[in-house]
Amino acid sequence: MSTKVDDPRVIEFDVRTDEMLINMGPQHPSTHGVLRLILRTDGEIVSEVEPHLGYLHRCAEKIGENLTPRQWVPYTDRMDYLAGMNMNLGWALVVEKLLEHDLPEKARHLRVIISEMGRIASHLVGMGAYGLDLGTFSPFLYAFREREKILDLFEKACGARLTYSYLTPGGATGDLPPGWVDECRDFLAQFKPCIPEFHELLTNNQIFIGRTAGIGVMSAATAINYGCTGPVLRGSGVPYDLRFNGEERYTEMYEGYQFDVIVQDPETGKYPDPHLEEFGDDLDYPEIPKEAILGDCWHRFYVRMLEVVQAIRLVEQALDKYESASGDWGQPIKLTQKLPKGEAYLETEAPRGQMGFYLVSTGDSIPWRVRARSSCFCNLSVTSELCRGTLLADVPAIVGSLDVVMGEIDR
Amino acid sequence: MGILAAVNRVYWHEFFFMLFAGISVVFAVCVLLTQNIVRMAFYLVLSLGSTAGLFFLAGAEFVGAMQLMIYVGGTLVLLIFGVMLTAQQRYVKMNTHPTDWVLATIVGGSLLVLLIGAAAGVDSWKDASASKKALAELDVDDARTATPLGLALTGVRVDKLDSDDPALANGQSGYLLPFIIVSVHLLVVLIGAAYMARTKRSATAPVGRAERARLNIMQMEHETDDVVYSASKQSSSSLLDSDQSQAEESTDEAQE
Amino acid sequence: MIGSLVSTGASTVTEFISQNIFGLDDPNWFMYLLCGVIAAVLVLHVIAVGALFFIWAERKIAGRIQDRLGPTRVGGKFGWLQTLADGVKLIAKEDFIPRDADAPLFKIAPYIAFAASFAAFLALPFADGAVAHHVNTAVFFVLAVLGLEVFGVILAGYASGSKWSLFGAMREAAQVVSYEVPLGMCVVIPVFVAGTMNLTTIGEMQAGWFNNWLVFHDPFTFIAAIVYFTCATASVNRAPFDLAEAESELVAGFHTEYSGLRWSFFFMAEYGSMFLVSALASILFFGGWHPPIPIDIWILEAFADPDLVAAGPLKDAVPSLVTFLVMLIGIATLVAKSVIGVVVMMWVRWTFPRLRIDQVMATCLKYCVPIAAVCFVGSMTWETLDLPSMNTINRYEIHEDWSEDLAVSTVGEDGVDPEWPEDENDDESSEVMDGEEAPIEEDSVAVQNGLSLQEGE
Amino acid sequence: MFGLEITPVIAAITVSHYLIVGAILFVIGAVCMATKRNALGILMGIELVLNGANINFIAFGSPYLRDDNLGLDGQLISLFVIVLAAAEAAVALAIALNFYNNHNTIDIDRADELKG
Repeated sequence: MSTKVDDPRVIEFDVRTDEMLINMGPQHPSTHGVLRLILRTDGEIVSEVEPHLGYLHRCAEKIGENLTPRQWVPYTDRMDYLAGMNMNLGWALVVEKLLEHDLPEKARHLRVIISEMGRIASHLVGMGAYGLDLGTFSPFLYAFREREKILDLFEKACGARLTYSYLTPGGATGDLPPGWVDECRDFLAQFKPCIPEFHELLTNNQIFIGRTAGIGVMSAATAINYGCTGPVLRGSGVPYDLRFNGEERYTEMYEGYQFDVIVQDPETGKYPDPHLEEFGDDLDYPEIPKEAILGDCWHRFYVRMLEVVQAIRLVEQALDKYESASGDWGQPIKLTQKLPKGEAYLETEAPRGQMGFYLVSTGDSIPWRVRARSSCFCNLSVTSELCRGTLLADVPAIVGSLDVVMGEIDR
Repeated sequence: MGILAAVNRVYWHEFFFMLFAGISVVFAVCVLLTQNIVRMAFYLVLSLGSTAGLFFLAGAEFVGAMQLMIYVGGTLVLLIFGVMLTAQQRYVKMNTHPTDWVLATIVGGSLLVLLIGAAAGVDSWKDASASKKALAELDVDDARTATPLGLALTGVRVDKLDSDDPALANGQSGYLLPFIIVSVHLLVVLIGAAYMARTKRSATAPVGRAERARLNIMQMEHETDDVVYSASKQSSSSLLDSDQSQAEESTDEAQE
Repeated sequence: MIGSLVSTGASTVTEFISQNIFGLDDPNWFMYLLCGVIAAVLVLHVIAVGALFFIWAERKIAGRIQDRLGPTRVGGKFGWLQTLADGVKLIAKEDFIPRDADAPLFKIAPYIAFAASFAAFLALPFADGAVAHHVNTAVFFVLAVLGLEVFGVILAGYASGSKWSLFGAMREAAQVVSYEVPLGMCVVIPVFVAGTMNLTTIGEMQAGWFNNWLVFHDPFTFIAAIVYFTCATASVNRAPFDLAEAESELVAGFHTEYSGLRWSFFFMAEYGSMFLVSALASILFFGGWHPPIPIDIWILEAFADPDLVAAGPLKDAVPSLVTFLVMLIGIATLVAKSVIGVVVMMWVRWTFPRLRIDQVMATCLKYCVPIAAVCFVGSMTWETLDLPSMNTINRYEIHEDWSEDLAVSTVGEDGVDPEWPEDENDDESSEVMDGEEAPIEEDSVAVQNGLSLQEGE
Repeated sequence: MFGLEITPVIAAITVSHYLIVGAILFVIGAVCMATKRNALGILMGIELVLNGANINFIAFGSPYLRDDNLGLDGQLISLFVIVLAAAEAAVALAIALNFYNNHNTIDIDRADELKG
């Protein structure tokens, strides 16, 4: 009769208790949309987590096989709806790759500005919502206050606040309006002092550290095995950023830019020094707490925070380059542009990781096959591995630190 | 003003006595009759709570508050245990055999008759004049017993200072020794209870834990039809270092 | 008997009403009933109106902390009536019971929580004489009754028939049972410094300048006050200890399945308890109903009849109207102090993330309990050794105007009371502590000491 | 005319009244112990029995009911009873938990392993 539980992560209790199956979601406050997690718990301890997907499936890829590439741009907006600009960019680049279409210089810098601003906006949501997952409400609103300002800028550029369809194959739908660059500089100037506030409220907060440090530790091997990308991968100490490591067609967009991949240096145990002179000395960055282990929730969060700083750096450089660049913003391709026969695949570094689009054409103006490879899908798959043996309260902390967007997972 | 003057304030005592006694007895009967543990514990709380009311009524304020805090608070733990031990099969019922009921009622009834006879049998206990006199000489100070109680527990009986008995008048004959004995007793009992509540930390649980888990899961699967679990999907081979450290940490937490 | 049960605090009012309005010398049962009802209604309003105010304040404070306005429309510029509008909405809401619920317990649970919170106000003095029921062991009573609030939560969690609710209830049970230990220890510290469990007496002791507050008695009481506030926050289930209703994990914890009026009862209970523990903190540590600057004493002195001052306590030497005025000042002060405590709790809630259950337990068992124990021993040593204190508690001033008999004095412990020589007192107390027989030759002292203690307590 | 001439509906409360309440609680507790098969139910019966006894001590010690009362002794003994009841409950709950761990039930009729 006696049995032995082999997995040492499943804890034997002194007091015998019964296990419970609990549905977390799809209508749950902290599952970031319509994610459904089935938890097998023993009291407060979670022994197994199984994510269930598909509540937001909209057949986006299938629709893409019935529309021309330009027509499908709005559907990419609705994938990672928190970073629509970056989704647009990924699709635009892959279509351009198939068409072998090259952009003018100015359009390249415009894309850097827009996509990095999109990264800031997306990380702000990730950061604020993570606070919400841990039970503090205020950082969420601070983050959204700043995000709203970015959305205002986007609205001025393209007229939309959520589903932009701004970056299209061939360039952008229009140039930045006059005065936009200065407004953007003003925004960055007032946004920079906000970053230490976020650090004080969250990163440095002792309760926050207690809730995140050492929780959901993912080794580099696990991260690679599960195909995690983006801040989740870099939080585990793997120096992989498609803006450096990606295809040339993508990395050439960042040619001439100075920025760092945010990853912990395995020797010094430090992150790239964010004390840059252009930020002044008033930025007070937190030390890595003693409790934190590389690859835990705290590191994933911190990587996002530092990436915001790098994105600001990039935007500032891009604004200068944009002003002095030659050429125009790039004309969008025709709505019914014939695609050459063949296939193309390109990955870009979206805020949540590697966003790849795959396009097969039979020579028609409508693609024969469209496929999106989303980062969150792989990032989420690691949940059940990370959550095993944690406490119930750690599940939102871990899922939140993966920063998933269901629109991108289900497509 | 006749009516107002007529109903003397003394009758409040009767009123509240009947109220508290009634609640106490009625809910005690409910404890007896119900089969649901959680409801039983809840009724017990009400019964004990109104008994605390009786204590207040009899002038034992400190004991009444103590009753609320320890007895009723202790029942809280009972309640939790009730929930915990019955959570797997809710509203668990363990019916008593009718013979037991009959037997218990007969014995209990006889005991009740005997006790009530004894309680009502002594004249001096039924002497209403004494209580009326005591109430008439009502002094709020009489209820202020917390300090004398505390001093009695440390060995000094301040309430016996004006006693006729010279041995008592010294303020001796407190309850220091019983107090210490009870304290040590409590300590021993708590350690013992904590020790006993621990089973041997074993991977060989007597009644297969995994079997029970499997049964539970099958039942759950039936409830949530799209949940598919294989109960024996545990792979220890793919463990990574970090996960082990996490498991150790969780073990520490569990031990806390 | 009435005295100890119905409403002693109101008994002076009772006598006042029956003598002046109905012309009766001896108040009859109707008067007591009337005054009992008045007291009950007043206390009920502290909770109900208090909850109205605090919910509004919470929104406003949360709004300001989060860089937004909070309610602005209902009831004018500041949204004063937002809570009332919410109340109307809640009453109009459908009040459903889940199929799996244990219906009777589900229905009664919110009222249990509310009743516990309400009953604890029974023994809470708002000022000298302004207390619904004068319980001699008020501190103990308040803690005991407040501890019963958890019953409502556990029953709600169990009876809802929802796993999330059950989780919330179990967390609440574990948390409250654990935090009662350090909370009780912290409460005992001012109790033995003051030498009484009577909240009115403890409050009256701290009259005068703010250095008389027990929080400044010695360093240990100061720490104990902080630990008390932490544990009180935890025991009333407020963030960062609000695990029972952790919305990011447990949906809404124990009240997941509740709606409408029943749901709002939980909230009234929560805000009532918040106010209660804050008021208890003010009385035990922060001077109770005495303002930091002794305005109340100055008023009393200004109106005091010089002939009567020497005879007894100051309050007997002034016209009753002035006493009443001072009482009102006291009530306002206590309410203000309690509101400050509640606002601090709100501030904390909107600033910090929530702790995890094991961290909550660790905070209690690893930090709060040892610190409270050290404070307990340290403060006791301080008191026993009679080390210097910022407090200049003049225990002669203590009296309670609810009972004429007690107007004389309350006797202090070791050497604080100047009436007796210090050495005698120390001898006596040390012998009591050692558990040895009191020497017969000091019998008279023992008698005096004992009787006085019994009298004044 | 409506005054004191009316015979009071309720006689003045005496020690006997308290004793009767105590007796009823005691008997209910005893019957509860006898009839419940649930270990926690039996524990609740014990609590009721102890409570019934406590009422007696309090009644005899009450200054409101008798002139020659027990005084503080009654209250002190009931304090000890309460404390010991808490201790007893702790041990009994530990036993119940242990029992549940071994038998997966709290039905005490299953505790028949010593039967020959």
